[in-house]
Amino acid sequence: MFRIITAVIGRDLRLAMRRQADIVSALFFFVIVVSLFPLGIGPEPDLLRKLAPGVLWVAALLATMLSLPRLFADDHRDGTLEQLALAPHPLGLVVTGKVIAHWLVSGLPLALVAPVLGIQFDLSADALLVLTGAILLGTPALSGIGAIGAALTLGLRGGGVLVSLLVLPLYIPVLIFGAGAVDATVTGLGGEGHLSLLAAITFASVGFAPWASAAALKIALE
Amino acid sequence: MFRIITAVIGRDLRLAMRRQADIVSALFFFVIVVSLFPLGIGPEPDLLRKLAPGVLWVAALLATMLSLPRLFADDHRDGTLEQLALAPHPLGLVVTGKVIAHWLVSGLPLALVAPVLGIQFDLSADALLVLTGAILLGTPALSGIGAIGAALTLGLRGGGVLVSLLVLPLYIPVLIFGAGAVDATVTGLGGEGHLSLLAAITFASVGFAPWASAAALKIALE
Amino acid sequence: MKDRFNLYRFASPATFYPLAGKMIPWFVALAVVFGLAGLYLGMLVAPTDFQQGEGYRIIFIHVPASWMSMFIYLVMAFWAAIGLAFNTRLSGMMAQALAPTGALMAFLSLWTGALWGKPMWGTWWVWDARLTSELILLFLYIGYMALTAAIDDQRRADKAGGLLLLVGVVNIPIIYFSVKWWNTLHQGSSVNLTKSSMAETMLWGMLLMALCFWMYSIAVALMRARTIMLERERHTDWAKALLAGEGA
Amino acid sequence: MIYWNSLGDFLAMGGYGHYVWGSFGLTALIMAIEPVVVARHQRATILRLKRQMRAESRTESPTRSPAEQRNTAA
Amino acid sequence: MTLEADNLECVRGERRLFAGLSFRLDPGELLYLQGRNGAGKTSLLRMLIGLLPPESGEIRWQDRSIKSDDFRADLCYLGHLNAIKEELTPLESLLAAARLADEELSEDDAIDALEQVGLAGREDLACKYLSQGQKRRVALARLVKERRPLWVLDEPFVALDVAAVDWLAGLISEHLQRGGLAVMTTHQLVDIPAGTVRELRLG
Amino acid sequence: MTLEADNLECVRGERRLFAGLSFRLDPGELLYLQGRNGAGKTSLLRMLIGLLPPESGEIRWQDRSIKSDDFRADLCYLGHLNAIKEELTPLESLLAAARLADEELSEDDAIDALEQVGLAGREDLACKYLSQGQKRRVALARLVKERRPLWVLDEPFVALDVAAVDWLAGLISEHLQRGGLAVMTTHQLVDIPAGTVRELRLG
Ligand code: HEM
Ligand SMILES: Nc1ncnc2c1ncn2[C@@H]1O[C@H](COP(=O)(O)OP(=O)(O)OP(=O)(O)O)[C@@H](O)[C@H]1O
Ligand SMILES: Nc1ncnc2c1ncn2[C@@H]1O[C@H](COP(=O)(O)OP(=O)(O)OP(=O)(O)O)[C@@H](O)[C@H]1O
Ligand SMILES: [Mg+2]
Ligand SMILES: [Mg+2]
Repeated sequence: MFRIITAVIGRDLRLAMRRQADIVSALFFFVIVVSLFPLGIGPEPDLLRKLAPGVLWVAALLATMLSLPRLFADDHRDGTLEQLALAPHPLGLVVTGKVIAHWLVSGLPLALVAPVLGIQFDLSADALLVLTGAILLGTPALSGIGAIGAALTLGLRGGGVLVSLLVLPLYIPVLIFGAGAVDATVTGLGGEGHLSLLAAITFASVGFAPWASAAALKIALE
Repeated sequence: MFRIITAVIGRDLRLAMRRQADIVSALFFFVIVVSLFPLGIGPEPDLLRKLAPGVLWVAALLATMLSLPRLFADDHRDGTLEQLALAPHPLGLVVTGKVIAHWLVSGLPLALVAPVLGIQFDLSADALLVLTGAILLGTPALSGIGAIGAALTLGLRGGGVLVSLLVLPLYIPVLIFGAGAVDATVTGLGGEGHLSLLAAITFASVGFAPWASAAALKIALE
Repeated sequence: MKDRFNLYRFASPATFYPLAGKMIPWFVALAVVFGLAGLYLGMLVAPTDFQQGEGYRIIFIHVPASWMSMFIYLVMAFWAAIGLAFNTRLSGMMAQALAPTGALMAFLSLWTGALWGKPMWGTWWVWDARLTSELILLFLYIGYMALTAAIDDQRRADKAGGLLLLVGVVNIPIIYFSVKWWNTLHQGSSVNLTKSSMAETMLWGMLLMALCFWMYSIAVALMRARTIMLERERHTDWAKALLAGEGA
Repeated sequence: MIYWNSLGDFLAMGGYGHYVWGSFGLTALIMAIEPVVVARHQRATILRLKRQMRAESRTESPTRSPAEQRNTAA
Repeated sequence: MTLEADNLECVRGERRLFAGLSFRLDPGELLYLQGRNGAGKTSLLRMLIGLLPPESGEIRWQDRSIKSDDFRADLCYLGHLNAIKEELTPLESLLAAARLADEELSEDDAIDALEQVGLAGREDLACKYLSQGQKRRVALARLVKERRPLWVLDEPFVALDVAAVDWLAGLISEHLQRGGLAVMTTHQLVDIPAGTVRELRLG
Repeated sequence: MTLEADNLECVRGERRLFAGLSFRLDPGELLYLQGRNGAGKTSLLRMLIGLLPPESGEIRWQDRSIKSDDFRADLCYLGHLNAIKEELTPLESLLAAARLADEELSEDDAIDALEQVGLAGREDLACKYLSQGQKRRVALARLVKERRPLWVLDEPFVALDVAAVDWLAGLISEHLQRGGLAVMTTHQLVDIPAGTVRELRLG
């Protein structure tokens, strides 16, 4: 069971390394989107400090989401997905591997640069810590839930945009608790409650999402 | 010359109608992203009113950008692009047609719903008018500049995210003047200056971008 | 056909490779000399600034790094134009060799600016027009590098990257004139050929440091260009002869 | 000529030491590391190319032969 | 080891492609599907491997329904698409495919297989640089060391040059002689020297 | 009307595929490119139509470089890919292709062409519902009314059933008899009854 999961993770990470662009781009998308807001809204530091958690989280949502269409699409287009579905182990395990690899490539780096971006918005050290923790805790859920959306829209032409339509509403709880944790820290209320809710969401969705995605993939392959 | 442009527009619009998802999704992405912010930031009306121009414009940028990867990708994958490049008229004209069609499908609808979303952010009637005008004026530039990015990243695996890396920095002037126009109206300074700059950018980029894109496409086809 | 052949030869890697090899030590030496002189003037001789105290001494790297970040981009765009117009192999290599150094310069400008901003403005970062456009410049560099890295066919990578450079070059005047067009926190241009508001030694220190950065950039870019050249031309006769000749 | 009275003064930079030396330090670091990285990359490239050249001359060189070798399936 | 199809019916879109189709395939036998373009050959193959549920009827492998994991452990399918990644080298593709299909394949075996399909010297070149036919060969290299009993091949000869077509025909007939089963479609006339060739004509 | 290639050299990646290749093709002649997988056939075709600049050498159409728009007005190219949209119906695909290529094609002519390729009754079904071979037929339907003098076809017979292969061979030979030129690759042995068939073997 673990052998197949690690085999999938290994392959996907190797592909990501080959493409390079993948890792770097999701990250830079995050950085650029976050930097766009002050441009549109204006430079007042007070205003920006209030915005920071929301903006960072929305950008994290979008960056994760943007890489979703390709989660299965490449494998689908070149026929690998068929082969995976025909392999003699449950497809859910394969998807678990792919979700983990997706998080390693697109979620983890976000958590690592988030503090730097937070500084641009003049956040305090405490808030930065909670922000990083929240993104670390929340992004696996984004990958998991996103996998369902990616699987459901697989092979549909409007895919890229359609997936956002399906997935973003499901991301809202993560957004609310994630941004809430930072907000609570900024206002001095303490973000632990939010963080533990976030952990619960992540736990549930990483466990459950791969199997839902596997079911969706089988339908897409008919 | 106009025959070929209209032929391209006709075909692309027909395809968009067939897929439906396309038009609806770009629009809904816009609506959802705009609606996410109050969730991430909290409901204070004063704060929201200050945010409105920036948030709406960033969302418009992202919605346009999201549909970019598919601007040429479908034609490339199924071989149509080769045929277009082999047709006995300049490729720049074909791209002009595609840019116009892209705007009709992804820019125009945004301008139409923007006032409704602006109301959610408690904008005044004046500001709503300027907002709609600015989006109407600015989005063709987004389509034009975006076409260059889409053409440059055509066929590259990291395409979808790479295009955002290339295009977003170039979108920034549009964002600044677009949001600036609304801001100036809200603060009572009058947005005409910003609007005319926006018109100039649009004019320049719609005239120039198709030819740069055509050059990039030829490179991609080698 | 004939004059094009000449141009081609002039810009041919086979002649350029050894030439670059000979030039690098000279540029390194110049960079060291200018650097030492600039540091001596700027750090040891120049008096304090009555407004900013000693903190102003960051200017001796901040300004050269900012200048170089813009200048390198212009040079890359120049090579790109040559490459697209005349289809020379060398131009793409030069552009690719310059990009990382340019990105580093943009990064240094941001870094030193941020370190300067904290004591002067009380914040690491403000969303001011010049600062923002410098950040965009960094993104443009990274975009260029990401694009050329994503395309495996070198000829295609050069052409596509060149096109991007030419499109992105509009940003340079925006950075340069941003202080004039928007009134911002960031300082306006104070180097002026006719009258200067700066102390003489300060000005000279800055100019010398700028020369140092310039020479340094040329040296590093040439080194990188040589590697790229060898890698790409490994199947040509000159590269083979060179690889066979050079001691292990 | 020299403006500073003592080394301590020089290092303190009138209270701005952190900022000034932070800037100069990172710049110096980058300018020291970048050439080293580039030079090492060049050495590695040359070694790799030499290895490749030897490997290619052992079999036939692919660019030289217009055809590909061993195309027919066994 | 038998593959049995019982009274299969296939409807795609609104068109009934075939109905009441039954056959039985025993070890050493090759089922050669024929039929015009659009007759439903690909659809039938996808039914046989369990990716497309039949409208009615049943497919059995060793007297059990093909929905079990056991069936998939006995199956090797090669479709229209090559299932290789453009970024990976042929060697990596082959090894990754084996690992994901839960098969043992040593690196030496993989290199050997690539040599057999005529890709010697290109083990380390990313697949995107290969020509149409070379890509197909990478996909076919999987078959060289494949010992699963049931092979399902959809137009395996497409894009191959004459030498490669001969080689593949030989490979299939070896598989049959080992007691394997194979189902195949192709529009090209290829002579496969095997024990029993059953022909099934659709449409 | 002649197509001349003069001392062409092709380098892909780092591999020199061919060099010093020259030929001349006159009206009524068919150039039949042969060669193993990966020999460079597709690359040569893409050079001939001007999409891939040759490393050295020159290609001329009617004694002028092929970079002019005139050349493209005389050219009809059919590649590996079908250049049809999955969402459009065969009829719409055909009409759109003609309009974009700046050709006149009436709806009746288009329907007629689709009938000839055996797609009668499917003019109004979206192409995504067609089988592999049927999609190829839609792409080939363009050739039926095509009167441009130079046809360049990359493996046109792939995925076609026997009847369709015969039909296409006939179509090409008609084109040649009208004084057209054609360049073609294929791995299948197809007999094309035409005036002059020149063979060119790569690699
Ligand atoms: C991250 C923050 C900063 C960035 C990105 C930045 C960027 C730049 C750029 C691009 C230039 C060169 C443009 C030109 O010469 O016209 C420049 C020059 C300069 N900067 Fe900054 N800067 C930053 C922060 C600061 C701070 C905090 C100060 C001082 C309070 C400062 C003072 C100067 C001065 C004095 C010049 C020279 C202007 C001249 O003489 O032309 N900068 N900066
Ligand atoms: N997803 C689908 N939805 C609706 N109809 C489909 C679908 N897929 C295929 N068809 C129809 O089913 C028929 C058979 O398709 P199939 O791909 O099985 O044919 P085939 O025998 O493999 O043909 P070919 O030799 O051209 O590959 C075709 O007429 C096609 O129009
Ligand atoms: N974009 C590319 N970059 C590098 N190498 C390439 C590229 N495209 C093709 N090649 C190489 O060029 C060679 C010729 O490819 P080409 O597609 O022309 O072959 P072909 O003769 O059409 O083969 P087939 O019969 O398999 O279609 C192949 O060996 C391939 O590895
Ligand atoms: Mg089929
Ligand atoms: Mg080919």
